[in-house]
Amino acid sequence: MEQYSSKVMEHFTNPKNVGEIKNPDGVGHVGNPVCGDIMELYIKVDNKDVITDAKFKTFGCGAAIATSSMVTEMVIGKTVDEAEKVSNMAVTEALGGLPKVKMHCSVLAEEALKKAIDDYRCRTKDEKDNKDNKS
Amino acid sequence: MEQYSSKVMEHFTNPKNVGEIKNPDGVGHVGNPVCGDIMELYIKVDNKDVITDAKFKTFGCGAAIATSSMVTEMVIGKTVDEAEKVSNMAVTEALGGLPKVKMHCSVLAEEALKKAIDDYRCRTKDEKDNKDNKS
Amino acid sequence: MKVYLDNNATTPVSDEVKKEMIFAIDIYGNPSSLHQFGVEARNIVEKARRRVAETLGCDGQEIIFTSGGTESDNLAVRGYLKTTSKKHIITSATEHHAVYNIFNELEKEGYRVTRIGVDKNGTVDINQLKEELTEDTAIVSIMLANNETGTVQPVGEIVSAVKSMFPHIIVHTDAVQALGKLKFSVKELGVDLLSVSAHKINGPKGIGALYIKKGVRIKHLVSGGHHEKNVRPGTENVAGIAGFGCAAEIAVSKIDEVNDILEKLKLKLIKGVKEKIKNIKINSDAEKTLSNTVNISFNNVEGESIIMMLDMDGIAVSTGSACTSGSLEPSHVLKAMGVDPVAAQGSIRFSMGKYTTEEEIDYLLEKLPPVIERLRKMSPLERQ
Amino acid sequence: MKVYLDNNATTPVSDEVKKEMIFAIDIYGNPSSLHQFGVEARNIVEKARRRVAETLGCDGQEIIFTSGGTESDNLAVRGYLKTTSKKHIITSATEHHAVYNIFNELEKEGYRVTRIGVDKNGTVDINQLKEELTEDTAIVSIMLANNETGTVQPVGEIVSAVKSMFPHIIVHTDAVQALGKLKFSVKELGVDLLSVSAHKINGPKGIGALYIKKGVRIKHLVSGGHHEKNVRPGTENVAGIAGFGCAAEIAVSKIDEVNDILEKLKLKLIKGVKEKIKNIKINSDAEKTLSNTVNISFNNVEGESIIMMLDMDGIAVSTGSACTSGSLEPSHVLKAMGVDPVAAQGSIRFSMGKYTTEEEIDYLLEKLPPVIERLRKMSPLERQ
Ligand SMILES: Cc1ncc(COP(=O)(O)O)c(C=O)c1O
Ligand SMILES: Cc1ncc(COP(=O)(O)O)c(C=O)c1O
Repeated sequence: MEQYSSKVMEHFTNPKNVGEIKNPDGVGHVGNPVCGDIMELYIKVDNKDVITDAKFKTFGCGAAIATSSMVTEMVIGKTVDEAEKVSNMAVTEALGGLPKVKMHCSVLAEEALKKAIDDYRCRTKDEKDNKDNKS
Repeated sequence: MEQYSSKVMEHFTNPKNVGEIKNPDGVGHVGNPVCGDIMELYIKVDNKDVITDAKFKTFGCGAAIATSSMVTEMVIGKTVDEAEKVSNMAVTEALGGLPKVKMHCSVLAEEALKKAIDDYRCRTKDEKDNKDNKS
Repeated sequence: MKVYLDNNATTPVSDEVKKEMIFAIDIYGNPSSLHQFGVEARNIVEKARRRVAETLGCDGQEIIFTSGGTESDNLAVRGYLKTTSKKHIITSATEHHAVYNIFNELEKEGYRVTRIGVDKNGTVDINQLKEELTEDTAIVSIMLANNETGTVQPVGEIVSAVKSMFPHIIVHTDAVQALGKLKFSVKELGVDLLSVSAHKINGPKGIGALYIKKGVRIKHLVSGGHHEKNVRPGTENVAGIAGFGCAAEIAVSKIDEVNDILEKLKLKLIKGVKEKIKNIKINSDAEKTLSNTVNISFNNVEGESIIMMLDMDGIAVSTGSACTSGSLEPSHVLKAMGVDPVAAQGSIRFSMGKYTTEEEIDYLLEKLPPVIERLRKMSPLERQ
Repeated sequence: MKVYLDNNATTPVSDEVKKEMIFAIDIYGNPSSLHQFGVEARNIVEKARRRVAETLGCDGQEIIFTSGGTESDNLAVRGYLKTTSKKHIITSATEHHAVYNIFNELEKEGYRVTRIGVDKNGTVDINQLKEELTEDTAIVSIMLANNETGTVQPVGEIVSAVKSMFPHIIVHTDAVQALGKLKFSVKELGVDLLSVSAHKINGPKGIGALYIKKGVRIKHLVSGGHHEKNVRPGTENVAGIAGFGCAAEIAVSKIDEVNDILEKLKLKLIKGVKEKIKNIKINSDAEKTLSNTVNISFNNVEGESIIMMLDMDGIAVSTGSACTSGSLEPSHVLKAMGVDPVAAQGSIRFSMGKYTTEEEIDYLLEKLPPVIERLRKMSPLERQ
């Protein structure tokens, strides 16, 4: 296998934003243990649609943990629309590259992010709908 | 290839009975250069049918030279009938064995000997016939 | 502190082996050459052949040197199949990737492949094996000791079963992990073909051997000169062969001594892990297991991340085989043993060697629990 | 005095190479392992890969390590043929036994084989080659320099001819004897596949490499793990690879210097033999010949007996290739060149190396004439 970059190692050794968010505004859950990777991504979004916090829990290899950590770092402070544009390639690039056999981890991270954002949108839509219904 | 025995090396380094016999009583000529071996065996036989001298000329590998040398040594002093019984196995044994790929050299030596003896018999028969005719 | 617990992947070259290799590097003739330089090199090769033969309990004439265990396995199975038109072949579900992939590819090439299952301890099912044997069965290839779990297969029994029913079926065993760890001789086992590799017994990498029982014919896979009885052409790796000869001799001479020590360390390791870490599963529980190998599943965490964290503490371990590193598939060995997929993902192989010390196991037992704890804290599976 | 003039069979390992090998023997991790021990070993392998690549003028990604020239040749030809259904293959009549026997066996396996002839100097007939190319031609394999005569083949020209007519035909060259003796780069030659071996350039035995041009696909011959891009499985011979990397770098860096010296020694050798021994034939007379190789027929005497007698004087030479020693067939190379059978039987290859000195050639020129004289006295052909 190709070597992990120093950036990957950094994020693996000291992953940022590990954990869960109580009462998150969006959650993305992807992967399954048979394939060897599970990621859970939590986001907290303020009323200006800005992601104020993101946390993850990951069962997976070094690359899975590093991409999880990186993606949470990258989206905090971004609006949901901006965050949605964060691609797996962007995450990979920010990590200084990934071994070919580990590229799927960055795909997983992107998917987790998308799912968390979808989840957030669903919830806000529901809320809106609820509000609309109420009004 | 297997190693040559020390006996083979001895006969290769100091071959006995190299050369030709002028006016031989029998000559055996076997082999051809395409196969890589040619042997010529000369014998001198006294009137009691005893081989008093044997000489050889050989174009060939170490084993070919050693078997030529050995076979001449083995037949000197023997009667023609005794010499005829010297087989390639006997020559090989006397040499302390030969590598498998070199066994054909001992066969060649046996053949050269047989041909020399045949030649001797032809010549004596001719002589006898000549005598018989004269008388 | 540096702690190497990956001796089933490869082992440190011992000083004695290194010395013989350095000596052999200077004997530079080509073993095929007629002159004295060639003779000197040939003598080194033949001496090593005798030493390896003695180690395996056979004649030097029955040993062919190869470039490693993988090549030996291929030469055995494919080399034998080239001499027969039979189309049924049998192996086990827990072979090393070399044999495993040979059979996968042979299946694609048109052979009927039977893979004998194993029980939860990894031991092959001899009864199933017996039922699968047919007139058309060419070869049975079942490893002597497993690289991931250390499970020792009853190869002697397998040979008896096979030969009593179909004397002409050829039996091959991959003994790469067994050599130097298990006492055996090819005569006792009764196998026709047996693979070994030097780098698993404190010898050099890139050199192996295949035992070919007298009378058993196999055909070369690679064409070339007349080296190694026409079965394996190419100028011989003289220094590697010299190192192998030396390593083989040492490995079996010290086998009881080393195994006694390893057995104690193994118990200590298992006991320590059980005491300090909960929610684990020992995967090397077979009645007969190599003394040096411990395979443990740490539930809810993934193996590679454990390896990487331990690596930062200077501890070298691995998941299954070194060859699977970088591959995505979970261990086919643990799967065949019925280990749950999540537990399989979190399995680590600790494989000790003759240089392993008690201090090293203490160090591991100190560093491992916080690693598992940390990773479990990150794991989404942990709270469920 | 010991005089080694059999450098085309194999060469002494240089001190620099030996030093790097000894260093690498201690870096014992498995290059496939994830942990730092593995990384260290992997770094050694990758450094060597870059050095070999630089030597050949290609990218490291295009280099696969093997167990030697023979395996490289097999992997190239058979590995490529596994990816195509084309059934026509072309080689020359003067290849080394590795390639020669691959084609002989492929012929038996059903391929149509064309063997391009050579002229009296051993140079292949490009015109014949062009005529034989067809849509169904899969691969052309023609060596860069001949091991018996040193004849250099116009491989660059051959590649141009082939590719201009049929761009998809793959061209392989066995450059085992050319490396370190001839300046070339794979880019200039334009070949798709190229074999080299470490032990011909003062490196260790049992390690080789295959250049596989980017985009050219070949399939592994041996099944196993994911090593060497899935093309060549088995734990890498790390020490051998390290030695090869070092040897390759040195070999090309000193190539002009060494060739200048060898060229002078070669002229001296030929001149000396011509002066002192009559009835000989120089078989390495091609316009382009390696500077280190002189092949001479001593009429009416047989080669093996010359080797043995010179050996007693401490001089190591050979007939054709080391692989033919112990075989009965006369050299197929000289035969293809039209050398008379008797002259072929009496041919000797003197192959010098970077350690060959003028004193050694003087010593040879002193010892050789009486040997030939003695053997001629024994020869029944001499008086005719
Ligand atoms: C059981 C088993 N068989 C075969 C092999 C392959 O041996 P090598 O790496 O020498 O090719 C190994 C080791 O990797 C092994 O553990
Ligand atoms: C031209 C040529 N090709 C291939 C080989 C085979 O190389 P190896 O001995 O490394 O297998 C040799 C040397 O023996 C050779 O001279």
